[in-house]
Parts: sequence; C-alpha cells; structure tokens
Amino acid sequence: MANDDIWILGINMTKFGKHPNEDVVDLASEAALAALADAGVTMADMGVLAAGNLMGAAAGIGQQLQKQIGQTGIPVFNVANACATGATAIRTVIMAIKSGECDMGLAVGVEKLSGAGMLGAGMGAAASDEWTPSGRFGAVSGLEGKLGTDMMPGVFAQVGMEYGHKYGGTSFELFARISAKNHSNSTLNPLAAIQKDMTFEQIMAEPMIAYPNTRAMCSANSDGAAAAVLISGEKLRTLSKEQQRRAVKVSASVLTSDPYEEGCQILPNVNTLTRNAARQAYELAGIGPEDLDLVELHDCFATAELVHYDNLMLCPEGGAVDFFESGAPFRTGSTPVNVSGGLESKGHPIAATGIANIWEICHHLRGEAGPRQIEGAKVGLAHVIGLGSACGVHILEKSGL
Amino acid sequence: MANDDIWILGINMTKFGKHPNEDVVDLASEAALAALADAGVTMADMGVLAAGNLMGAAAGIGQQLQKQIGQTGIPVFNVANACATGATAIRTVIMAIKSGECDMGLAVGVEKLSGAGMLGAGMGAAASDEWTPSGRFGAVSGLEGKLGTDMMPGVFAQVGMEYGHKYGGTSFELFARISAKNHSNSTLNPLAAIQKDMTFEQIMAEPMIAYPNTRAMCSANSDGAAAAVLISGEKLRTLSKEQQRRAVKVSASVLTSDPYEEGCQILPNVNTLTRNAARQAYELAGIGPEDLDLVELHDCFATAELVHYDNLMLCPEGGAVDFFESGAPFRTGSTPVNVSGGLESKGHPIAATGIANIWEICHHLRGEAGPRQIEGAKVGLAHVIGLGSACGVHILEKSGL
Amino acid sequence: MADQIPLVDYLVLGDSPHLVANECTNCGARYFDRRNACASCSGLTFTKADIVTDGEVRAFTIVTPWMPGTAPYVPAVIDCGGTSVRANIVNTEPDDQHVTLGMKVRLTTFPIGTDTAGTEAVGYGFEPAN
Amino acid sequence: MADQIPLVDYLVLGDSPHLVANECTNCGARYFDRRNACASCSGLTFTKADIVTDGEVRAFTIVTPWMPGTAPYVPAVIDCGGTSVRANIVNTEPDDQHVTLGMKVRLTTFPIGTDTAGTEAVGYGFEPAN
Ligand SMILES: [Zn+2]
Ligand SMILES: [Zn+2]
Repeated sequence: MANDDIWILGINMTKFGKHPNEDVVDLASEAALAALADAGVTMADMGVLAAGNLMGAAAGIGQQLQKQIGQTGIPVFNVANACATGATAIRTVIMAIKSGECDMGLAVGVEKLSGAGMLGAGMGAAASDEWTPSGRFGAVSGLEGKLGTDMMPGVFAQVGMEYGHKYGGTSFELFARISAKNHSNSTLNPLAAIQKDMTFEQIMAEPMIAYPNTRAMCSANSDGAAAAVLISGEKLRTLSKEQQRRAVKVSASVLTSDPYEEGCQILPNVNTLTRNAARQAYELAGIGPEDLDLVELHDCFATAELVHYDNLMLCPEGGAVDFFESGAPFRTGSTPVNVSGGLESKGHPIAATGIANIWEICHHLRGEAGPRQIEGAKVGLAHVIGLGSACGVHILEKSGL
Repeated sequence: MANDDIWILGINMTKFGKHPNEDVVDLASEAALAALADAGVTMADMGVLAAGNLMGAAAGIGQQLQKQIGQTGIPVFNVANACATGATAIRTVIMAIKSGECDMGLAVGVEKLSGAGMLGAGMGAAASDEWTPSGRFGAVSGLEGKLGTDMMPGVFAQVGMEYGHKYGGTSFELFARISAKNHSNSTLNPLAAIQKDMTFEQIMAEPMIAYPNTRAMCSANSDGAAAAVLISGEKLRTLSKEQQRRAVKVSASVLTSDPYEEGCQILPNVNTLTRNAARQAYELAGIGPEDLDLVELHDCFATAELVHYDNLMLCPEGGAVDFFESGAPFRTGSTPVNVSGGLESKGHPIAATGIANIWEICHHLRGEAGPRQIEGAKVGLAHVIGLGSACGVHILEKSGL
Repeated sequence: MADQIPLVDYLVLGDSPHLVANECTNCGARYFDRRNACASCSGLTFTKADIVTDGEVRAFTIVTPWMPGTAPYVPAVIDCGGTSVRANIVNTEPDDQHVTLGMKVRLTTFPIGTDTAGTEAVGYGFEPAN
Repeated sequence: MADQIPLVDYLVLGDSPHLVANECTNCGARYFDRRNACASCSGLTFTKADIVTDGEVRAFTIVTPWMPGTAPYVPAVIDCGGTSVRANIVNTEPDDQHVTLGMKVRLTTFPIGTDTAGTEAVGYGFEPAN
C-alpha cells in the first residue's frame, strides 16, 4: 500500500551559530523535540527515524538521539550525502511512508562546525622521505594547491567563473551584490548565525578567500540542527483541523546524483544534477518555476547562487545575470530567493541545512515568518547540493485542508 | 504504486581477507560489477543506489563508486548503521522499489579493516593537566578500563555471560565449541578470510581477548565488499526465464533499533531488537523458525552466536545451550547456522557483512554453494546487528518462477 | 588532605560514597548521564535518586589489554537494587575463580591520579561483599 | 641530471612533456585516474590517449592560502582540444588582470622538490601561450 500523498506535520530549526555548551545530541534533541511539539505528536507516534551528522557519520546520530528522547525500537537510517544530508534524511522518511511501512516519521540533521575553519580547507598529504606514487593518480605528493584545488571555496569559485565564461556578464562586483542581497535578508532572521547588513563594497573589502568570493561571500560554518515530522495524507486527515491547516504539502521530493559529462571529474558539475532534480520536481508537483512564491537555494558561495538561478530554471538558460539585475530574486521581486539570509549569513551546519531550508519555506507557507513573511506565499522550493554529488529539491505547498 | 514483491536479481561478495593493493572503491567496484553481471543487467538499469562504508561514512562511497562504474544521475543514499550498514543499504533500496520510485536498485557495502586492530579497541581520552569534567558523564578522564568497557570484545563477552547468568549452562568450553563449529564450516568456503579448522581445545588455547572469548572466537577484521541488485516482482516477470529461476525472493526485510529497557544504556541490549526484528520478519514471510533450512547470524563473537539462537527463536526461550548441544546448528543439523564459517572465520568487513550473509543464503537457495551446499535449501534467514543499535533480518526464499 | 574530584559527576564522594541517578518523574527510568529527555517515555523532568551501594554481578568479562605489561580488568554489570550499574570488579584476582556470576559486591572508591593542581580524581568500582 | 618522477602518473616527462588519459574504447570518455570501469558507459576497456598541450582557460579562481606568507595560487580548468584538464595557471601574476577567462595557455613542467634519494619530482601547470 503506497502513500503518494506526503505532508510535513511539524518542523523546527535551532538558532544557527556558536553553541559551545551543547553537543550534537543536545542540538539534535532540541530540534527533534521542538519539531514533535510543533507537530502535536510524540516519539511514540514515529514509525521511522532518519538522521544525519556528517562530521560524525559513522557514529549513529539517530540512535544517539533515540537514547536521549525516546527508544521506541523503530528502524533508524543514518544517512550521509555531504551538504545534502538533511534532504536525504527527509527523502528516506518519505520513502518509508510511501512504501507503506509506516505513516509518520522523523528526519533530523545536525552539525557542530563553529571554529572548524573553512569547509574543506584541508591540506594535502605530508611529503614522505622518498617519493612514492599512491592513490588513483599515482601522486607522489598531496595535490592541493599543486594541481588546482579540491577545497570548496575554490571549486565553487570556478563554478561561477565557468558560468561567466559561457554566458558573460559576471564580475567580482556582481557576485558581491548577490551576497549583499542575502546579508540584507538576514537582518530579518533571528535564527541566522550572522545578522549583519553589508553593502557590496563592504563585502568586496573582506579578505579574499578564493577569487571572486571574499569571506562574506562564503557560507558561515555554524552549529545547528533542524528536524521535521513527515506524515501520510491519509493519517493527516485523522488529526485535528489545526494540525491539518498548519501541515505543509510535499508536492515533490527529489534526489539526484551527477550524471557523466565531459569534465565532470575535473571540476564537479553542479549544474546538470540540479537541473535534473528541478525538472523532475516541477513535473511531480505539476507546477512551473513561475508559480514559486519563494525559493531557498544552496548559496554555499555567492558564485553558486548565480548558477542555481539558471539550474532551477528561474530564468531562461544563460539568463541568470539578467534575472538578478531585474531584481527578481530580492524580497520585493517576483521570485524571492534566500529570504532567510542564505547560507552566507544564516549559516551552514552541513547536515542541518537540507532541513532548515525546508523549515524556512514552511514558515512562510504557514504565514508564520513574522517580519520577513513573503505575503500570500502558497508554493516554495528548497534546494540543496552536496559535492560528490547529491542534489535535493523539495517543492512545498500551503495546506488547503 | 507500491511493489510489495521484492527479489534479489544478482548478488556477489569479494573474497574477504587482506587486499593491500585495492582501495575501497576497487573492492566496491568488483562486487558491484559482479552483482550486476550476476543479475544480467547494467548500471543503466539501476534506479537507485544505496551504499555503505563505515570507516569512510562521510566520504560518499556511493558517488565514489558511481564515478568508477557509471554516473547515471540516479539518487544515491550513503547509509551507516554500524555492523548493520550493509543490511541498511539493502533496506533502503527495497524501500525505494516498494514506494514505486524505481523498479531496480543496487546496494553495496565495503570496508577495509585488515590491520586495523580489534574492532572498537580504542583507548580513552588522554589525561589533561588539570582534571576537567566533560561529556555527558562529566568525566575527568577516559573511562575505558576504568569504568568497564565500551570495546566490542568486552561488550559481547558480557552479553554471553548475562545469558549464562539468566539461564545457566554456559561455560568457556561451550563458547569455544560454538566457535569450533564455525571454523570447521569455513574450510568449505573459499571466500572466507580464514579457512583453518580448529578444535575447541586449540581455540581455548588462543590468546584471551575478553573472557570468555579468545582471539579465535572474535570476528576477523577483513577487507571486502558485497553488492546486491534488487528488483520488483513485476519487473522480474519481464526478464528471462533463467533470470527468474535464479532470482531469490525477499520474503521479509526488517530493520529495528533497541527499545528502552532497564539497563540498556549500561550494557547494550542486543536481544530485544533482534527478537523484535525476527518476530516481524516471520510474520511478514508467513513462516516460522522451524521452516528455515539455514541461518546466517551475526556471530561477531562466539558469545553472540549463543544468544541469537534464542533471539531468532530457533529454540524455546532460554534453550540456546540445549539447542547447540542437540547438534541442531551444525551443517548436518536441523537448522544449520553459519555454514559460511561466520564472522569468526569468514571475516567481518563491517559494511559488507550485512550483504555477504544474504549472499551466502542466496548461494544455497540457488543450489550454487558447491561443496558446502545445504541440499534442498528453500528458505533461509540472514541476521546482522550493529551496536548503537540496529538489527537487520532478511528472510529469503528460493524462486518458484 | 588534597582536594578531590569524582571521576564522573554521578559519583558522590564524602563519608558515604554513592552513585546518584537522574530518575524520570513520569516513568521512573534511571540514567547516569546528562539528559535531554527520557528514552523510555520521552518525559522531560527528572529528580535525583541515590543508588544503593550493594549489588550482585549480572555479567562480567575479563579484558586482556593489548599493551603488554598492562593488568587485566574486569568490566561488569552490577544489579544495585534493580538499577543496572557499570563498573569494574576490583580488590580481587581478575580470574573466573574469584569473579563469578551472581556474586555479591559493594561499591568502593579509590584514587585514580592527581593533577598538576594537586587535585585527586576518585573513581569507583565494586568489590566482593564477603 | 637527477632522476625524475612525475607528480602524477598521467604526466609523461621527457623531451615533450604531456598528459596521457585513459580513454574508454567504447565511448571515448577520458579519465586521468586509475579506472575500474567507465563512468559514462560502464565499459571495461581503455586505451591511452595523449592530450594536446595547448588549451584555453574555461574557469579559474585565485586561492588565498590560510597560512600567512604563502603565495596565492590559481586553480583552473583548461580545455585541451575538448578534454578538460585540471591544473594551476603558472608563470604569470596571480590576479584577474593577468589571468582571464578564455586565455590561451600551454603545458609547462617544473620541479616541486627532491627526496632523500635525490629524485626530483616534477609537476605541471599551464602558462600563458602568448
Ligand atoms: Zn520516563
Ligand atoms: Zn565509456
């Protein structure tokens, strides 16, 4: 018996930022208990738990969480998909419900990163006394900095530059202005790690990390957690009117990986898998990009936001610069993007990010987003991408119940 | 559209043991390509990939594998559930098929462990200059060896001792004789890491690791991989007669976690979640323990095998010692257990184990197990447990197609 | 006498050393760690409960450390009046003649080291009661 | 002259240094790493293909290392006759005046260090072609 009709019954995110006195289980517990409370249900109602914590991916965050908030014997799936880990947890719970194995489940993502330095900013292997070829390239030394870069800032900088090379119109200032939009949005989000308005001149004057991204144009390493309670439509209809009214419909839930294309093993191709996920999601939801009232997309770097305007088909192919220049992705525009402040200011606790962006959309669809509410929001899209690669796209709709 | 009818179309395990010249992707590729070949399909037919590699749980083994054997853009789920990681990968693919999202998928588990030392044999935190309480117990020092043990050998030793305390009849020699059965079985398995027959006296004379388990009674750290292609019954019926004949029916696929019971956070309770998984599996498959022609259970230590006779209800409650003494779990007995040699001799490349035990069952149900074939095997059960905890139970049946 | 600090915060030192658990006010489940909620009933409130210091060995093992020259130790599960406690069995030979299932034991404490500030850390174990 | 070893095994040294790829005999996809199969078509056989040494910059960045005093470097994707190659842009100033999208570059090699046995490791990069 399949349930193709899936809803979010409750959802929560913690404040993102520094949490020196909480461990990952504290943060996960806070988000999970709050999501259950938001849903008006308890652990005893859950039929499945999917959880992610990338920095402790082998440690079983799901069971650690159960041992604090409720050991009910349900199946636990610990998942990992880089920055798409939270979205993968949600997808896993949705599959469990769709397959008829249960009618409610909990998805949790949590990370502790503050003070961890720039994401992926690792150094190469130490030089040995004698050169010894090793690994798949027969390398005699660490390759970081010697043959390009595997670090996120450099990878996503090149992704933006490649778009500029292909379609033109990009510049250091353009990317800084995209970042300024998000930093401005963050001033309305009390859960953001950084709530400081910054002009594009200020952003350009920040230390350069990987041209054209300065520090303010990179996602902020943060601690945080987010959790969601998913439910089948059939079960939802047995709950209270208030629960039905606040529930948010999951019109599409899609996960993709990157298909082979020339060059994809040289520079990760973050475009095609996002475009594939978006296309599948629009088809499943029966809507088009023009129907979206807001979008949370994965601006791990300012350069990434630009290419995803195009990948999510918010603009014609090659038209991302014009789309931005038109004002469309601003709060006041036709397709507000990252009204939460985005990863650059809200923060990016890796495994939490893919649930937190859904939380932001839900907040607006429920009309509960306070000063940053997008008025009358009925449909939203949440996008997340992890290198490797995995892309999650969810389309969410306001309850009509 | 749900598919409740799930089959294994192809399955493979590599030789377990030392593979110094292969990395995890090599091993995963070998098992995955062989499973696809066994199934008579290709990566292009797969609709989902679920993969696990516990030691590299954050590194996205699924995508690493795709980049070697086929980047087709399908959803990838990287999963982790301690020693139940492989079973969790299979469960994930099954959910994807049951939910109607695809009709075929690939599950892969791989680990490189040889030379890693005894599993979980870590030392506590280093002493600091000044005692500083930290963590959930406010501990001023590492607790390993000071307040009991968290290491697997000691944990599973206590699990067996607890059973002995509750029901009586256990002894050092009894556990050694259980181990001798498995080491004897391993001589017929060319893929086992250790194929050496050992008497119980020899086993008792081995170095003591954690009383009453000597080294020969502990699972062998090994490198290895295993992979399986899952398919919906509807799709299977469109394939060749030969593929249908060799396919193995998944009559039950269950994953559980440990429910709360007094003491479960002091010594992991590996019993109740196994019993719960077994009960659900028997109910789903519509069979009882008496119908099983063979069982592969998680003998990570000899002490564990004893308690799982009981947990899997192969004997009346409290009757595990009598069950063993009756000869039932020997190759020649009524319910052969671990005819592969079990983890103590076959080896235990963590994330591969939960698929390799299913491979063993399939091998017999297909009548392809050569000298170690259990004649006429029609139904088998594969069990795996990871501390944390997670338990996977699969009941498999010979094809009637 | 030097300042003392317990090895773990659920060990209470002083004239009558004992363990103290976090007890769920809803269902009575007992835990020794810092809690977010109750694993048994998801309850959110806890009181402190003193644990009796006499117990019985429910399970044990004898671990042979990997480092040569290091003494074996005896992890065990002790049933203290219905509450399971984890500790080593101490003050007896680490072999299966001296440590047995069902044996009666009692809590004991002992120093485990002194830090640079002169503070002595105190651990606990269980010793044979007879 | 000291013995030399390439930084990576797909760099061929000698009179005409160049890169060599594993080319799928079925679909022509090219890879620089050791292969298990083809990511494009799952083919299992490969031949060696020499890569042209002239190319065009398709993407670049300028990374400012975290360690103070360390020079910036310029990772780039170079289109070498239809095959993407990864390397640093070298032998020019690391700024957006000297490195531009679409600029023509050519392969160059340079020593990256000598080990205790006296063997010199040689890396590669791309330098402006004009
Ligand atoms: Zn309680
Ligand atoms: Zn090919």
